[in-house]
Amino acid sequence: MSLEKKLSIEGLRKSYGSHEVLKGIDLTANAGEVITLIGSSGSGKSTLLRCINFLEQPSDGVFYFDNQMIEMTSDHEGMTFANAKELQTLRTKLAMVFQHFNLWSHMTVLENITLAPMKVLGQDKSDAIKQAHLYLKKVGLDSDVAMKYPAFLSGGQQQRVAIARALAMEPDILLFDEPTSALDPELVKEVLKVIRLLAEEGRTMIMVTHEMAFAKEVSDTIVFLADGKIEESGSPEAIFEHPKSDRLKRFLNHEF
Amino acid sequence: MIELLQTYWKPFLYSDGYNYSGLVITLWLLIFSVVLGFLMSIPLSLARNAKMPAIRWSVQAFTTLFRGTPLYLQLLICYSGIYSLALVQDQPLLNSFFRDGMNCTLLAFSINTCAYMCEMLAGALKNVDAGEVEAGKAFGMSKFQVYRHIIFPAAFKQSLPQYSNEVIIVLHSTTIAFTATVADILKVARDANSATYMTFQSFGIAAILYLILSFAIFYGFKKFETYYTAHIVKPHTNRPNMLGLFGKMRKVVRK
Amino acid sequence: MTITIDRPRFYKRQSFSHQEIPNMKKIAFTCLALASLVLQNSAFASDTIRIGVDPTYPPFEYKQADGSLAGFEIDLGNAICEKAGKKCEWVSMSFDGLIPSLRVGKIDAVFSSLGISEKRKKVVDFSDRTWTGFSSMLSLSSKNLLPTAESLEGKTVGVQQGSMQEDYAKAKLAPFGVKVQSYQTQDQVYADLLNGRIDASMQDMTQAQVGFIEDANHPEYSNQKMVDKLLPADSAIALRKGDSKIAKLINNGIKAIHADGTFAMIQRQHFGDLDLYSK
Amino acid sequence: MMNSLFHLEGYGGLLLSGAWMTIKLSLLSFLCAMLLGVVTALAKRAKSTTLYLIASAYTVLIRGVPDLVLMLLLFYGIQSWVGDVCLYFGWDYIVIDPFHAGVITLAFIYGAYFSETFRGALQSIPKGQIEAALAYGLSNMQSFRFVIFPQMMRLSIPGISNIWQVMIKATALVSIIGLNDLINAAVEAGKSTNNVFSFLLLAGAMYLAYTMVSNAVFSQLNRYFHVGIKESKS
Repeated sequence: MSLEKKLSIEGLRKSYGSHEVLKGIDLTANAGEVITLIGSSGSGKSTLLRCINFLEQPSDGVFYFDNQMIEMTSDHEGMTFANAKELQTLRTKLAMVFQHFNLWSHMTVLENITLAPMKVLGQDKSDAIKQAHLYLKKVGLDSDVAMKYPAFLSGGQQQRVAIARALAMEPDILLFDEPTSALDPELVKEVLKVIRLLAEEGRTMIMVTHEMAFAKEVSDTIVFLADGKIEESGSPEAIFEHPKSDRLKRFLNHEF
Repeated sequence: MIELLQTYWKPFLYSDGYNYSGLVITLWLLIFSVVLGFLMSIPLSLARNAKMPAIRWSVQAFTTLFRGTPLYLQLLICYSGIYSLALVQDQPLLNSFFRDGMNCTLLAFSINTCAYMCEMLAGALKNVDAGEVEAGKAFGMSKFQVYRHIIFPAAFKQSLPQYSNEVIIVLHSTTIAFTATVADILKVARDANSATYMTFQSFGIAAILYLILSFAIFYGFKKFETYYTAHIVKPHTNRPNMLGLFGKMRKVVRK
Repeated sequence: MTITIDRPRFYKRQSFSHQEIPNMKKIAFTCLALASLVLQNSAFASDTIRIGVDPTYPPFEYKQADGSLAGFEIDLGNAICEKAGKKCEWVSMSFDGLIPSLRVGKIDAVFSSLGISEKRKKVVDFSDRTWTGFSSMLSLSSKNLLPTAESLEGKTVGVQQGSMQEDYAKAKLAPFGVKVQSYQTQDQVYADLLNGRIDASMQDMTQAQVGFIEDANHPEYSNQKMVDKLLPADSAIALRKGDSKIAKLINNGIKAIHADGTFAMIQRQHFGDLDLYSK
Repeated sequence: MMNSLFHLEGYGGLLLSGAWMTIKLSLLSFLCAMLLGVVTALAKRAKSTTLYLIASAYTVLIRGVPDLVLMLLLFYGIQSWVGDVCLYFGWDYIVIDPFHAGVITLAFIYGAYFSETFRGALQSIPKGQIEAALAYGLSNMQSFRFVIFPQMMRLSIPGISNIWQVMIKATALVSIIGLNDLINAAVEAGKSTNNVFSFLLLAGAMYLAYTMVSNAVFSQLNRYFHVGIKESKS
């Protein structure tokens, strides 16, 4: 595994009014690394993930992408990119998979997958369609799903379409925001299978999940957040077998 | 009845011998006001949901005003009221515009349906799932692209049933155009009535024509809807639903 | 707000139960009771004569500020009813609705400056003549228009919907390139004549002279007489075909008001020295 | 112009009586339409196919043909039908004056809309509720009165308020068939004082006040009928 730094964040802070959710986070994602954020609800892990692609505007922090520092300014809601175009470019490299899938319900599966590559990346229509079918196959869906509308698919299928949609952007980093927590238990497996496959391919991923066993199995690094701070981080073995802090111990006891 | 049809089928359909009349005029009124109202409703619906209260409220005041008063009154103001002002008559451009009854009618109808469509569309825009918008942003789309590809298409598809309903209502509203000397279907029926005193037959023919038109619009939209697929829950409106029953009738026929 | 009706869908029809139907009877009964409540004010006509009128034709018939009707024909009608021992009940409606309403029985008579035209004679009966006056064309004197097709070519002429002037204009002027615009009321014709939407209007000559030029003070308009077979000068009260009972009452009433000078008195009140009856 | 807007030049009384006519007309036809709507909604759910077909044909006709055309047809129609009936039974002639003709016409038209609202509401009352009522020994009438009707009303309130708003505005059309409502009064006053514009605006303001006040009443009513109901959050 190479140690090329893809993304790194220093001193990330985020507050809503007087309430500080993230209190100075440092995080680095190397190429091919799978990072999993764990922690009890309210610990700020989803916020952290959403700050990474600026769906939430952080209050403070320094961002590097491909070792390049990103220039920032501030507005009334927090920090934002000095150059709005640059933000869009960054976002195309960080593809997000949401907890509630967020598929565009008025579009067919195929349109969902091809829209962003065509409109944002300027891909050719026929190429985009070819790609879409490829990725659908990859996430284990038949191509007859392509013409269906999201509402007619099961939750597991929808989430796999959402993953295909993310893959179609050919992103540098995949962000997963609790991808299985809106699913019925029997559908969780099919989605995890796909994510595992992607991890094995050596893709860079940052993931928030409650599936501890799964996290342990696929992650390179586990980051435990508590109260808006990184309490402990390290390899799965270090975190799950030899937890140091009391909070992590308590958390793990509770989870298993 | 037969002789009435023989004398009046032409005026009822397209021409009274000198000018367009009847069905053609009704359709023109309908299409023009629906299209113009729709186009105007797009920016207004955005303003209706704007962050700045002043903008939001002024659009709301506009829609409340036009949805809270009868269209007939609005037409009267447009045709009789405005043109009675010296200010309007002295201004050549306004004068030539308001002089024509057709212009006044089109203006009143367009603005009226625009107010309703604006509320419909604004409601639908608000109803677009925040997550879907977020997904658009997360994939690097610009604000314009998010509106163009996600928010507006979703809102339009969602309000399609309401649009077909609205079009039928506008069709029904066109019947008051004759009060501004526009020769629509009902005006021809009135002419036929005052010329022949066959009251029932005259208005009956008009009723049948409107019935056919309503059905045609309904089935047209139905076809379009199945093609364009509509789903999800409908947002709010302030107009009666004209559609429910056409569907019911079909069911009876199928039985 | 939303209407809770769903879009058409195929649902299974179900009723609550068989015994539901008696409820319907009760409800229907309530409805009937309410309907009779609605109808209670509707008179059982016997001691009144219902006369239809379009009160937009001063000084023959018009509405006063308090909403009551006034005018030459209103006074005449009341006098005629009185002589017949009945009460007049005036029902105002749009001009083109008068004859249809008479025919279906909403009213018993029409007294609204109705000329005795051949067309009308086919569908209604007329009483004896009530007054006589020509039709005319009103237009701005400065425009120098004549009531002929040549002079009016390319111009717009306003008439009241259902009037004989409308029939005339449509038959004799429209074929020669005159645009004929019909209005619901005579008021609207004048309103558009004044604001210039139309170039000329056609109506009863006396009405135009007294109601428009003199009373409404528009001396800048010229009032030109029109004579045509389609524009009969005699006016009368229209009656339902074959309704001889009311015809007799009204004709007797007309005779009576002429005999005892009531007609002359009312005429003087409204028109001064003008004579609308003697030919 | 401002001056004449407030000083009604003696036409205030006419305007008020016109407004009163509009209010009377809308209220009375609203009540009649609602009754007709309940009957039609029940007819649509009745087992009898004839009843169902009649009710459906009625609603389709109303929705396909514009209000004004129906008004004109009914305005002349009702009287001649009533005349025929009277003639048949040898009764004295019953006369329907324009006001009551207007009420009947509006009720007839909007009854169809009400029937759809009520039908939808009836459909969404859980069947179990009716079964429970019958199981506890309530008669059919009682279960309608105490269980079905209140729920039907609650579920229909948005629809009813919607139709009411439309009806207020539809009363304006009655002025076209010759009733002296608010619009006719405003036109009359405007014409006589040479101030059409101001009087029409005034009429508009009165309509607006009417619709807004009734809006407020309906939202109160909605609150009243929703006692004990948890609103689902959207």
